[in-house]
Amino acid sequence: MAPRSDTSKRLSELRMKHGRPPASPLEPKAEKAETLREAQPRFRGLESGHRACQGCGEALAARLVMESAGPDVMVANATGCLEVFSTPWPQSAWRVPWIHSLFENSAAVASGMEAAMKAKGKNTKVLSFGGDGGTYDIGFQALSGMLERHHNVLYVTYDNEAYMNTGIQRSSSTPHAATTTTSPAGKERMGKRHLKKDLLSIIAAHHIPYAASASVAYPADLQRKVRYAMGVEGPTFLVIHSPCPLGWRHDSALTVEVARRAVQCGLFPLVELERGALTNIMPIREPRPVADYLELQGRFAHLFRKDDYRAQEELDHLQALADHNIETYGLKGEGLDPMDSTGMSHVRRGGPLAGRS
Amino acid sequence: MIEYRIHGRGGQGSVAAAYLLAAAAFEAGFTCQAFPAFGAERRGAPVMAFVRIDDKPITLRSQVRNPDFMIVQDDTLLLDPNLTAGLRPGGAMLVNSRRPAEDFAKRFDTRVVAFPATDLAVEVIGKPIPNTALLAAFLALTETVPQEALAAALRGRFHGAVLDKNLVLIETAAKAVEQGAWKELADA
Amino acid sequence: MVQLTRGTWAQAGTSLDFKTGNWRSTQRPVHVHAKAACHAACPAGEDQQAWFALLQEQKVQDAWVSLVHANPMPGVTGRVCPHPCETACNRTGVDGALAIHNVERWLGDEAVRLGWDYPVEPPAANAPTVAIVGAGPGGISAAYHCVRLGMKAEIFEALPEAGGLLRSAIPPTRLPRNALDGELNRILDLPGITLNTRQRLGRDLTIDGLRAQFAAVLLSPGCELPKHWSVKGAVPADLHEGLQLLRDFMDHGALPDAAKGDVIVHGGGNTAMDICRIMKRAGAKSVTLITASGLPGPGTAPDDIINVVPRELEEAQEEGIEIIDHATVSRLIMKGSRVTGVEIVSLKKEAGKDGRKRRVEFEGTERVVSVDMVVPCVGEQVEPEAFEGYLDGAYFWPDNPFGRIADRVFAIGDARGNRGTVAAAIGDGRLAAEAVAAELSGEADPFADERPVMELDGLNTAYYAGSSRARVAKLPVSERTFEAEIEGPISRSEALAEAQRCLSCGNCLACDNCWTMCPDNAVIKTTELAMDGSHYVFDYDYCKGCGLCVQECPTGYIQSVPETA
Amino acid sequence: MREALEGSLAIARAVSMAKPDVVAAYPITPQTHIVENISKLVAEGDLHTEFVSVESEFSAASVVLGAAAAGARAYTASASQGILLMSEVMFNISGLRVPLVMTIANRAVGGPLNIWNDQSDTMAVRDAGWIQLHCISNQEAVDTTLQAFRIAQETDLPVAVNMDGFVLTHTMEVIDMPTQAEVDAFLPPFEFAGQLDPANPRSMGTLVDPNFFPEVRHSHHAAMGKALAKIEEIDAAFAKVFGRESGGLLTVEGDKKARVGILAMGSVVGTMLAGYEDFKDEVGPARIIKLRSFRPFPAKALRKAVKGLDKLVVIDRAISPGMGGVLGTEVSAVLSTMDKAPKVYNYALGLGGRDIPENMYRDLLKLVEDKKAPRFAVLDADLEKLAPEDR
Repeated sequence: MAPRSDTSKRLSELRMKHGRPPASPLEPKAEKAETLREAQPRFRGLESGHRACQGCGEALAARLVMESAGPDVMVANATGCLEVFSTPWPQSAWRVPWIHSLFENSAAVASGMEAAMKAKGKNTKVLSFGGDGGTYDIGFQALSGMLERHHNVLYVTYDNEAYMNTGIQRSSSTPHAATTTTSPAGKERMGKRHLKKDLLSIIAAHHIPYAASASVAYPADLQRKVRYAMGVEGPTFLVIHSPCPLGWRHDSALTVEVARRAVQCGLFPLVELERGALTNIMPIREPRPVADYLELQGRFAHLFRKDDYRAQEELDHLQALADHNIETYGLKGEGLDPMDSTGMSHVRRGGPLAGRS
Repeated sequence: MIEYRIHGRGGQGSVAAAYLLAAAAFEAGFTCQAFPAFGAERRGAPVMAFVRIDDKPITLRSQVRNPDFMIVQDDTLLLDPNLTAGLRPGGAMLVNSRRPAEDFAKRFDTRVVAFPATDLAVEVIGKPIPNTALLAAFLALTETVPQEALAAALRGRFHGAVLDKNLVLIETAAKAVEQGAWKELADA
Repeated sequence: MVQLTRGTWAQAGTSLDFKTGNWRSTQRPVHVHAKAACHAACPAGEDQQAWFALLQEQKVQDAWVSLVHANPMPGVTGRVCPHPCETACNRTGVDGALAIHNVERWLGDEAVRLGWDYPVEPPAANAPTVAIVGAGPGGISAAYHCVRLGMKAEIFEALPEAGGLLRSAIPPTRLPRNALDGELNRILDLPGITLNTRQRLGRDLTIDGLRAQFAAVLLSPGCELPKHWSVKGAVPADLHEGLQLLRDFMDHGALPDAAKGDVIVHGGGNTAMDICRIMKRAGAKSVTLITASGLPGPGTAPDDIINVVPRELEEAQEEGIEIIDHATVSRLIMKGSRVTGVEIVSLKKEAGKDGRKRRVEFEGTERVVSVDMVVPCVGEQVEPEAFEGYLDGAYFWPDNPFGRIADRVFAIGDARGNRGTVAAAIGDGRLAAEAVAAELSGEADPFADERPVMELDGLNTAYYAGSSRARVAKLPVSERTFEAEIEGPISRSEALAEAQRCLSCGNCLACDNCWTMCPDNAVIKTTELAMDGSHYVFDYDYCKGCGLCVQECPTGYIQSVPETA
Repeated sequence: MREALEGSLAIARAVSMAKPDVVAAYPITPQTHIVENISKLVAEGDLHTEFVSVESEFSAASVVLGAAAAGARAYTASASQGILLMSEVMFNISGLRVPLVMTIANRAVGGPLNIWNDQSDTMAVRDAGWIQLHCISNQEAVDTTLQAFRIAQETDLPVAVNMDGFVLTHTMEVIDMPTQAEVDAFLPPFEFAGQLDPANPRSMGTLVDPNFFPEVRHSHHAAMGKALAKIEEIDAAFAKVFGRESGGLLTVEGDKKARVGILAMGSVVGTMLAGYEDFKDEVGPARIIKLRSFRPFPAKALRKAVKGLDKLVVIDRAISPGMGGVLGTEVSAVLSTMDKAPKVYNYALGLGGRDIPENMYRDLLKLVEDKKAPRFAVLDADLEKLAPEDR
């Protein structure tokens, strides 16, 4: 096996120490910066000109992940919106080595890439990206295998709760009662009959070093989790709640607002698990009613029909599910945690409040 | 070309015996071919393995239908009256058994040597694995391949105490049968 | 012609070739620096948001410089202004308005304490000189702004000292004299300002004379003459008008004997409030304020709230002043020419046929209380002497924001009929000086700032940490005297913490939200200030117009405008 | 050095000498011995490789794809159902032009379940865009495996080395095993110009629209065409180092002047050669064509090889139900452009591990003497075993 280069070793040590990747020697040098865009004080891992819909939560999430993870990474990307909108030949929005193979194998391709890096004595971290369809459903086996084999890969699933690339079909991540083109509401049905799969618990059962949920509504939290995961040697998993204005039927400007309410009502708890044990949560100071979250989205419009007795029943059901999350994860927290679902958003002059001393 | 068929039960090392026989032949300068009758049989089920030995390259890939010799690792297999099907006229069969060879020779109308290989194996190596003892006895009977080639084949496969015990076993086993009794058959 | 690569790999970042900016079909984000509500509400024209922004960056002196660009007397206004800025503050609707006046006062005091220089240059020797009549807050402000704009100012004051009503009508409990003098003297000491005391218009000077001698004349005489007060024709013989009573007390330290009994004060301004509290402190058995306005509360329309400094009202109530709101004195009960009682009737401002509000007394609500003294505090008007030909009734009523009432003659402050606060006088002084400066350099009047006001619903309050308003110590009621300042100071750390509460309404916080949340990487951050004063520019080559940045901008600084072809 | 070795072990050792960076392994009969033996070499420290025990063949193919894409020499092996499970990834690997090597231990495809040898698996992925080479012996399998690594990286195409399950994989025979020095002289270190590289961050696997897709497919087809020469060239280069060839694209054995030919792929060719020796006097000699490269298909070489034949028997180890033999169909198509093409008799033989005896040579030659001989048949099927309505 090739000896690890001094550079790689140094990067690795720094990474272990700081929990985030230091700038790589391969990073494009600032001296080239001739335009404002090139002079941006962040790594533009996912560049402009991609073809995501207006207000795409997944594009936002991926951009945030790349900023925190890059540049010394390579990505395996499952088939889905992210792949399609980022790489219509001959263009690519990525600034890291990136490969798309198939819908269900990004974790396995990433495993191979990571094995290659190990074999070649390189420290470039491998990321694996998939949507909820590619993760909760069709790619689940490959993901489970990757986690079990303890590959040093950060798997990120951009959870927009349906098969959006093919036109909004329900996945096992689609929330209960949401309408999709394969779970429409009608006389006999109130949207999806089944529950959203509790993927994180399944992931946690793999006993991996780190698994967490994040939301585009909380970029600082999201990026902290990415940086933490980057510093972990071994498999790590991040599920990011990424609203889809098209599929969820909300205004494209409301992507972050919708995501924020999902967290604040308890339907999408932000938690961190290490070796399967819950180690951190983002507390919710005053849980909002789920209706605040649901009312913004057309996919739940049938739950607000006054003339249908089932509407209230399903609303109550979703509220009960949120309450259950709050109870299960202890989301009310203890005392006033400034890093709660309210505090995490706070900004002050010069940037976000979170993570500042 | 000499063709062999080895009968045994899953777990008795019939395939290993075939490989050992082929390896021994190779050590002796022959070309060889050994392969199991591929199946999904589990432990205890009747199995077969085949060996071909020649002094020129072997291209033939079909199963051995008309063996010159048969080695039967378990005399209970001989309850099957069709076991010897295809055995060439004038062929011979070595049987691992405590019973006299005549019992079988009569029934199958062929030349048979019987020899309690399992007992010998238990006595020498402490395990009821008869295959190396049978091979040694078989080589002693045919003298096509020298005993030393079998020892070399064993050295390629085993080491340590297992090898040492097996070397003792084959030496003992080789003496338990009549040397060169089937030499003519093999040369024919 | 694009040539295929083996395996169709694409080069990094080539998506930049694809300009998604043409996906914007309905709206585009733009930076709109709207007026903060505090700024819009400030009669002095202060941009509180701007100086709070500097405080947020710990730039204390810069904040003061920014502040005195509009108002040279923050130490004074921080004490006496009814701070409509705080009423307007959007944070009121979140978790309480900012303690703007406390921070303003602290900045003023710090400047005096540390001797910070006003941001003015000495005027040129041949600079035009502006005559200013009256050294009250309006005149002082006008003089300061004249100098700031490169002119000289010569002030003519009838009294022996400058300060106007700040000195004569505001008790030291609200405005300690050292605070007043500290700030006032620093302004008067500025090069280019000359103060002539004991110069009374009409006696020693005339407007025409001043016009002939000076480049312009700014009239800031204040209101000296109490308005006539009677109740259905009746006037008590021993009538003491409120302002006069206050001045007398401040000069001599004594009140009429009747003030030991039950006193009714009729009116609704700060003078009324001051006299109520002084009389109570001086030993009145009871003091009751009768006011036609309402007390602050859910049922009271903003334009109906009693026009006093809110904390003064609070303090007065603490001190035991009774207040009967939405009422007026409908009849005086006289024993001879002495008042022994008053009839009070409830009233309210109601919209009439033409939509204009007028007072409606409600028949059947009359009640009689016995009193020893009635003090009317219904306001003052301009002493008409020397202003013949310029007054319009009791006041000046200029038809322009600069106070121009004649060629090179401007009226400022209380003498304008619709004024009434120190801050308004200070604002008038600035506007008049600016108009004079423009006029003298042959330019048109300055543009009025007509930017829209950023209201609470234009903000995204999810991004603001909850924090309560700074608590400022006050003298307990038992320790309140006629001299000691009642409201205490706030510390530097409290002031800076309070500054952090500013929502930065309508102006860029540099919070990075737009930069962080653009899914299209179409917000570019600049290390230098961008053209529009923010730290960000929109890259319209790639902006798809989703509106996310508009929605998530905490301050309303990013707004959607229709996309045009 | 000549050794008596089981085929699977020999392949494992050959792979090991190619120094793969990454090996993905998933068990399936009759391939399992190969990865077992590789894992033994790893466990003993004789091979330094990332040995990835995946959870399915699908992931095995994905892992080697990812590894090779990231610049690693990658290898895996499978068979039968495993190949079909991989098939989606196989198309992807070749379409992305990722060079890697896989051994297919050929086995029938169920159902019904059958674990024995035929070539249905590799035929099922005929159109996956891989180079597919067939071996008649373990010697050829070892040599072809080593050649495959070089072919892959010189063509940017994945290579499948086919060896008959059990018949070769489980057979011990005498093999001249290369030495590491010889392999190093023959096989350069892995190179993949298109690899993922942080210094030159490319995006692989883009979305290609109709404006470009036909060109992509053309280039893949053209690459296969160019690979024909590469396969021969590398076989010749191999011969220079090792002193033996593996048969280029195809070889003609038996009686080169015979008017009847037999064409086959894999170990059955050996049985036909044995049959030729034993039965040529009885039924006459045949020209025996050993086809090594199934993809790319050596049409030109084949037309040359069959020149002068009246009849050509094509033995298929797979069947395309409703059409017939896959190889036979393709051979017919290729020969159809000849002026005097031989008559093609296409027989499926040995499906699902049915033993093909030596005397099949005799039977085939006798059969095609008959003017009524069928042009296609599952020749060794005993129709008596079927209900009349199912025959």
